[in-house]
Amino acid sequence: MELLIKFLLSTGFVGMSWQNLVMILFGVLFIYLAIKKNFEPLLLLPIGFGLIVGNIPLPAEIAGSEEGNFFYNIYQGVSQGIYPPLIFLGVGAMTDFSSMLSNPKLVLLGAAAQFGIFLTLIGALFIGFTPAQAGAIGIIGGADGPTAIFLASKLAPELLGSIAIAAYSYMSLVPVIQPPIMRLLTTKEERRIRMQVSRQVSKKEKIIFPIVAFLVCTMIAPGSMVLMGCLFFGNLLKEAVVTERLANTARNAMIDILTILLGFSVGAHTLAENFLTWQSIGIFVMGAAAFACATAAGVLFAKFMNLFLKQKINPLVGAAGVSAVPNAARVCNKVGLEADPGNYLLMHAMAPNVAGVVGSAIAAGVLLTILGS
Amino acid sequence: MELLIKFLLSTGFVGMSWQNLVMILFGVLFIYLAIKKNFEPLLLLPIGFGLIVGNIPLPAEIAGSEEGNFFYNIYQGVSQGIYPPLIFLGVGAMTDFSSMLSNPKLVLLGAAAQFGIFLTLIGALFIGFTPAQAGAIGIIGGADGPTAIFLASKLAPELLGSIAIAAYSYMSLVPVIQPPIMRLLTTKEERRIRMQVSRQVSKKEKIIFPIVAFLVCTMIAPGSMVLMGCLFFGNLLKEAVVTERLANTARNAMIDILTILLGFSVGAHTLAENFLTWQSIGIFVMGAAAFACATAAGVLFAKFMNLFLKQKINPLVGAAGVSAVPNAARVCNKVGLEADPGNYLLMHAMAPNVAGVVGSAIAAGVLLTILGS
Amino acid sequence: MELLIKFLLSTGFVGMSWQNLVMILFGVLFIYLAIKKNFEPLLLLPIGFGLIVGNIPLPAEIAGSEEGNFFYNIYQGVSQGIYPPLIFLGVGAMTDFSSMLSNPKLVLLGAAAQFGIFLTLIGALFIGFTPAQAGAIGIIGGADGPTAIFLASKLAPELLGSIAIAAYSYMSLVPVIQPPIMRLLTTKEERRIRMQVSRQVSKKEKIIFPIVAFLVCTMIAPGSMVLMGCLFFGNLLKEAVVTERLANTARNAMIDILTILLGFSVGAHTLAENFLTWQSIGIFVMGAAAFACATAAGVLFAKFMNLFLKQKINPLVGAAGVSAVPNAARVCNKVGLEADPGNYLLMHAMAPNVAGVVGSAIAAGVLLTILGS
Amino acid sequence: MNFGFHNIIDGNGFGVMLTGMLIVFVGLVFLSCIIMLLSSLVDKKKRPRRRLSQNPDPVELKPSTAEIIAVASLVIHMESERSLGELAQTPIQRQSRHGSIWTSVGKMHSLSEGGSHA
Amino acid sequence: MNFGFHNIIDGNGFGVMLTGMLIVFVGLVFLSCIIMLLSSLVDKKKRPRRRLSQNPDPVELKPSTAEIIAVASLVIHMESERSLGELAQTPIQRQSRHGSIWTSVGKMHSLSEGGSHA
Amino acid sequence: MNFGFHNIIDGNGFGVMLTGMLIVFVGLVFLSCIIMLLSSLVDKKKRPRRRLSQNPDPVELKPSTAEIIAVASLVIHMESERSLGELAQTPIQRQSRHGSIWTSVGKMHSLSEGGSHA
Ligand code: NA
Ligand code: NA
Ligand code: NA
Repeated sequence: MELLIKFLLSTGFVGMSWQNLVMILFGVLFIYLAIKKNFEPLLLLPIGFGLIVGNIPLPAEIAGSEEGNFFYNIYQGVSQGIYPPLIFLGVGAMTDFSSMLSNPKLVLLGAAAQFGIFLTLIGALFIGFTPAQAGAIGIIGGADGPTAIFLASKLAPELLGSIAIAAYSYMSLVPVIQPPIMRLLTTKEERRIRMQVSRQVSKKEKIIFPIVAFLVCTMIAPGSMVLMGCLFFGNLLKEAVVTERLANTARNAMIDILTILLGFSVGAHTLAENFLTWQSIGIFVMGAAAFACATAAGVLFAKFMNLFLKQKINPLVGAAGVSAVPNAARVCNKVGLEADPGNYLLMHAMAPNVAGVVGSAIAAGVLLTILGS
Repeated sequence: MELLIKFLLSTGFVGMSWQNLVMILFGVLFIYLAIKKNFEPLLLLPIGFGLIVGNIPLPAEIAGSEEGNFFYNIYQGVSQGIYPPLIFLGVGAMTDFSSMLSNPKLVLLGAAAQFGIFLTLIGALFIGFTPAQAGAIGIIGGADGPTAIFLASKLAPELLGSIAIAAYSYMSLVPVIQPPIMRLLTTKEERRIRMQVSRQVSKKEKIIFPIVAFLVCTMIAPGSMVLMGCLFFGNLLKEAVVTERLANTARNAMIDILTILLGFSVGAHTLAENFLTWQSIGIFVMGAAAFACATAAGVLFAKFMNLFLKQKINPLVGAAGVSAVPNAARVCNKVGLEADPGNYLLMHAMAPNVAGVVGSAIAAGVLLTILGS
Repeated sequence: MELLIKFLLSTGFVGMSWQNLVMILFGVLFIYLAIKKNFEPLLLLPIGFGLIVGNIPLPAEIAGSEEGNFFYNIYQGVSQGIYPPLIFLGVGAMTDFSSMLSNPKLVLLGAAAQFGIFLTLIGALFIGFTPAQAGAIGIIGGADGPTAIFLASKLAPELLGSIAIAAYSYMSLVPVIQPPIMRLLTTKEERRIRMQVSRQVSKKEKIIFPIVAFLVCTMIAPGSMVLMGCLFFGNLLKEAVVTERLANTARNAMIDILTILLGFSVGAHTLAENFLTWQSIGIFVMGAAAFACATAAGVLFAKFMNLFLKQKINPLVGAAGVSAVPNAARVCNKVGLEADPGNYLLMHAMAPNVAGVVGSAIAAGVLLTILGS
Repeated sequence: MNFGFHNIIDGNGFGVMLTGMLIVFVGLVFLSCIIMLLSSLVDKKKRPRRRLSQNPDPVELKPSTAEIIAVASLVIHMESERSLGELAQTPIQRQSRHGSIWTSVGKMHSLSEGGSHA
Repeated sequence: MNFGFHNIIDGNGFGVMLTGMLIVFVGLVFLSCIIMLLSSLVDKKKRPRRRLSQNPDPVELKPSTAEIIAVASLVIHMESERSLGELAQTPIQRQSRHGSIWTSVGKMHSLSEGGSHA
Repeated sequence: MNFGFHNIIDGNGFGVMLTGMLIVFVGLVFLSCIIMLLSSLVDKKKRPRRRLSQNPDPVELKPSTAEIIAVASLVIHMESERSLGELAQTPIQRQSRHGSIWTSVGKMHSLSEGGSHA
C-alpha cells in the first residue's frame, strides 16, 4: 500500500508547476506552427516535442544524476559542438554556389546583411547581457541555425535553447518580417530593376571554389575554421562527382539523424528556469531587431552599390543577404514579382543568400575569437 | 623460435573451455533459427554472431583492458541506455496507431496482457532472484525488445544477455506458444465472433494522438518518460507529413545502424559465465510462463469485457495484447480464420497489439521507479 | 582599435609556416588525384581536405585544449579503433566470397602476397623504425585501408596519417605498380593460360562460410578477432537474406557516414610535424617496396603451385593476392587480355583478391599480438 | 538460489504487482478515454484516403499510350533529378501523399517548399 | 538586468562591431575577388550543361517506342536495385515478397554483383 | 634514424617474419581445406541461378505492349510506395552521374567502379 502512495507521489501531477505547464504549451505551439504554418518543421517540431518531454516534472530518483540519462547523453553532441558542424557538412552537400559564382559582386550584399548581427550585439549589451551572451544573441541575426547553435554552445550554453528557438522561428518568419522593410526602403522603380542573366559556371570552378573559399575565410577568420571546414568539405563532396555517394549520404541519412538528435535534445534541455525568463524575452526582441536590421542593411547596401555600378542591382536581392536559405531568396522573388510580374529574382537572390551563410559563419568566427574565453 | 611458441600459446585453441564451445554452439543455433525459422532475424542473427565473437577465448595481452576495446566501446550505447530508446524512436516512426484510434476500448486488452509481466516477477522472486532482477525478468512478458533491453540495462545489467535472448526468442515463438492457450480458453462460437469494421481515423487525430498519449503516459508513469518520449516522437515525425524525411531516415538508416550495433554488442557481451548459469534456465522458464500468462490474461479479459459490451469483442484479439508486434496480431488472425474462414481479425488485433507496446513501456516505467536503486 | 590588432594577430597569415603551406599543397594534390585520376576518391578526397583544414595555423586561444575540439572529438572514433572495424563490417556486407568458395586453392595466393608485409617490416626495422612502427608500416603491404588504419592506431598512432595516405595512394597506384612486375616474372605462355570455369556456389555454402571462416581465422590469430568478426558479420548479414535491410544500410548509409568521419578526421590530424619528416619518406619508399614484393610473391607462388597442379593456374592471378579490392583483380584481367584477348581472368582473380583481405587481417592480428605492447 | 515464498514477501512482490497492474490499467483506460474524446473533438467529416493496392494489376489499370508516355517522361524526369543528385536533398519525393504519377509535377512545387536544415 | 550605455562601453561593443563588420567585409570582398579570378583563370569554353526541364510535359516529349523500351529496361534495373529497399521496409513486407515478376530474379543478383568496394 | 642490420636483429625481424608468414599460411591453408569440406558437405544439387543480364539491351528486350503496361503499372506502384514514404534509401541508385536514361546501364558500372572504402 505504502508502495502505491510512494508511487503516486512520484507521478507527474505532483510537482507539476505552472512553469512546466507553460513550457509544455510552448512545445505544443511550436509543433503546431511546424505542421500548420510549415515553420522550419525539420527543427521546430523536434524542438517542440523535446520541450514537452524535457519539462515533465520527474521525481529525483527517476531523473537521477545527469550522467547515464538518455537526454543528457544525446545532448553531448550539442554541448561538445559535434552535431552543428556535421549538419553544416550536410548543408554544404546540399548547397549550390553556382549562382554566387556567376555574379560575384552580389557577395557583398551577404556581407552587408551581417550588420544585423553586430547591431543586435550592441543592443544585447545595452539591455545588460554579458559580452559573451550578447555575441551569442547577435548571431541570431545570422539567420543560420547550425551557426547559431554552434556559437551559442561555445559562448552562452545557458541561453542555447532560447537562441535556437528564436533563430529558427525568425528564419521561418522571414516572409512576414522582410517585405514591409523591403517596400519601405525601395521605390517601385528600384523594385522593377531587371538584372542581366548570369553566366554559366563551369564544373571546374565549382570544384575549386570550396577549397579556395575555405582558405580565404579561415585565413581571415580562423575562428570560423570548423564551420567553414565542414560547409566547404560537404560542398566539395557534392561538386567532385567521384564522391557523390558520400555527398548523398551526408545530405540525407546523416543530416536527418543529426537533425533528429539535435532538435530533440536541444528541446529537452530547454527548461523552464532557463526559458521563462526576462532574458528570453530580451532575446526574442533582439532577434526580431536583428532580422529587421539585417534586411535593411542588405537593401540599403545594394542601393549604395548602385551608385557605382552601371549594371544596376535590384535592391530587393540585398534582403536575401540575411541567408535563412532559401526563404529569404523566395521572399525577394515574391516582392519583385509584385512590382513587376515577369521579373524573376530568385536565381539572383540565391547569390547573396548563400553568401550570407558564409558571412555569418565568418562573423561567428570573429565573435568566437574576440569573446570566447 | 620462442616467438612462435609464445604465439602458439596465444592461439584460441589454448584456453578454449567447454563453456566457450557451448556458447559458440548457442550462437550458431540462434543464427540457424534466424535464417531457417525466421526467428526475429534482425536481432537474433546479430546476437548469435556476437555470441560467437564474444566467446572466443583471448589471451590477456590481446583482450587487454576493457577500455579501448572495440566491443566495449560499442556496448556503451547499451549500458548507457542510448540505443534502445533511439530504436524505439524508429519503431514509433514505423507504427500506425490508427487501428487503435479507431476502436479505443480494445486498448484495455493491451493493459490486461501486461499481467504476465508481474506474475513472472513474482515467480522470479520465488525462485530467488533479487527484486531488481525479478523486474528485469518480468519485462520479458512485455514481448518488446527495446523495452526489455532498456529496463534490463538499468535493473540487472548482469542478466541483460539472457533477457534479451529470451525476449526475442519468445517473441518469435509466439505462433507456437499462443494458439493452444487461445483455443483452450475460447469456445468455437467466441472465435467466430465478427467485429464491426472500424471507422476512418482523420489525419488530425493521428497527429494529436502521440502528443496527448505521451503526456498521459508520462504523467501517470514518469519512469516511462524516455521510452514514451522516443516512441511518440518517432510517431509524430511520421504522422506530421512535414517531417517525413526525418521519419523515413529514423525507420530505415537510423534503426538499422542501431540494430546492428545493439545486437552485435549485446551478443559479444553475453559471456559463458553469465549465460551458462541456473539463472538463465530460470529466466527462460519464467519467460515462457510470462508469455503464456500474458496471452491468457488478454483472452480472459476480452471475455470479461464481453459481459458488459453489446458489441461483442472476439476474445482472440485479446491475445494480441502481449505486443510482439506484429506476430501476435497475425496469430490472432490465423486462429480466427481456422474457426471461420472469412473472419479477418488482423486490423482489429493491431489495436491491442500496439496498445501492448504502450502498456509494457508503462509497466517498465513503474518497475524502474519502484525497483530502480 | 587594439581589438582589431589583437584580431589581426590571430589571423591565419600570422604564424603560417612553410610547413603548413606544404601540407596544404599536399591536401590540394590528393584532392586533385582523387578527382582527376580517381585515386580512391572516397578516402583520399576527405583526407586531402582534412589535411588543408588541419594545417591552417590557429592562435592558441581558438585551437584551445584538445578536448571539446570538433576534430579531436570525431578523431576519437579512429584513435579508439571504432570506425575501421565498422567500415570493415560494411565491406563485408559488400563482399562476395563466392569466387573464392568456388576454387579454394587460389586462397593460398592470398597468403603468399602477404609476404610483402613482413619483408617491409624488416626493411622498416633496417632503416631504424621501432618494431611496433615497423609492423604498422609493413601492413601497408596488406593493401587494405581499414586494416592498415586499425593496426596503425594500435601500434604507431604517430605515423597513422602517413600510413593511411601511403596505403590508399598505393592501392590506387596498383595499375601502375603491378603490370611491369607481372610481365617481368611471367612468360607470354604463362599469361596465356586459361583457367577452367569455376563451379556454382550454393546459398548454403555462402551462409556457412563467414561463420566457419571467422572461427578458423580467430582461432589461429586471435589478434585479428575484431577485424574478422566485423568482416564476416557483415558478410553474414549480406548472405542471410533475412537481414538484407541491415546489410543494405551497413554497405550504404553506415559505411558512407563512417568514411566521411574517418577520412576527414585522419586528414585533419596529419600535421606537418608528423608528416613532413624523413620517416614519412621512409614510409612511402617502404610502401612501394611492400606492394612490389607482395605482387612478386603472389605471382611467383602461383608459378610454384603450378609445379604440382595439373590444372594450371594463370600466374597473373597471383598478383591479385595483394587485395586492393577490386583494382588488383582488374589489373590481372587487363594484363591477361593483353596476352590473350578473350582470356578473362577477372572472376578467377577475385578469389585471391578477397583471400588477400582475410590474409592481411590475419597478418595484422599476428603483428598486434607480437608487437602490441 | 534459494526458493521460497518468503522471497516474494521480502521483495514485496504482491505490492509491486498490484501497483503495477493498477498503474498500467489507469494509464491505458485514461488513454482510451482520451482517444474517444479526441475522435469526438476533431471534425468528423472524413476525406476518404485513396487506398493504393501495393501491387497494382496491369490488366486493371489499362493505361492509354498517353499515360505510358507520361510514365516515360516521369522516369526520365526522376532519373535526371537523381543523377543530378539534387532530388536527394528534398523531402518532397517521399512527402507527397498522392499515389498517382500525375503528381510528379506537384513534386516540383513541394520541392520549392522543402524546408532547409540550415 | 541593468540597462545602460555603460554596458556597451564596458563590453567594448563598438570595437567588436567595427572589427566584426570589417573582417566580414574584408573576407567576402576577398572572396568575390577570388571568384572573379577563378572565372577568368579556368577555361572559358563551356560545354553547355544539359538543362532538364523541371516538369517535363508529356506532350512535348513524344518518346519513340525505342525510348519507351529503354524506360522499361531502366525500370527493371531500378526495381532490381531498389528491391533491397523494398526488403528494407517493414517486417511484414519483408516476409511477403510481392512486386513485379520481372524483377524477382534481379533482386538477389543486383545484390551479389553489387560492386565490391573492399 | 640509424640504419643497420642490428636493428633487425634487435627487433627480431626475422622471427616475426617467419612466425607471421607461417601463421598466415596455416590460417589460409586451413581455410581452403574448410571450404573444400564445405562444398562436399552441403548438398550438391544446385538449382541453377537465373543470370539477369547486367546491361539490358533495349533491342534485345522487345517488350510487348502488355509488358510496357506492366512497366507503367510498376512505375505507378513505385510512385505510390514512395509517396507512402516507405522508400528505403539506396544511395547507389542516386550515385549515377549521367543525366540521360540511356545510361541506366552505366549505373551498374558506376556501382562496381564506385571506388573502395577499404
Ligand atoms: Na547569414
Ligand atoms: Na507488451
Ligand atoms: Na591484403
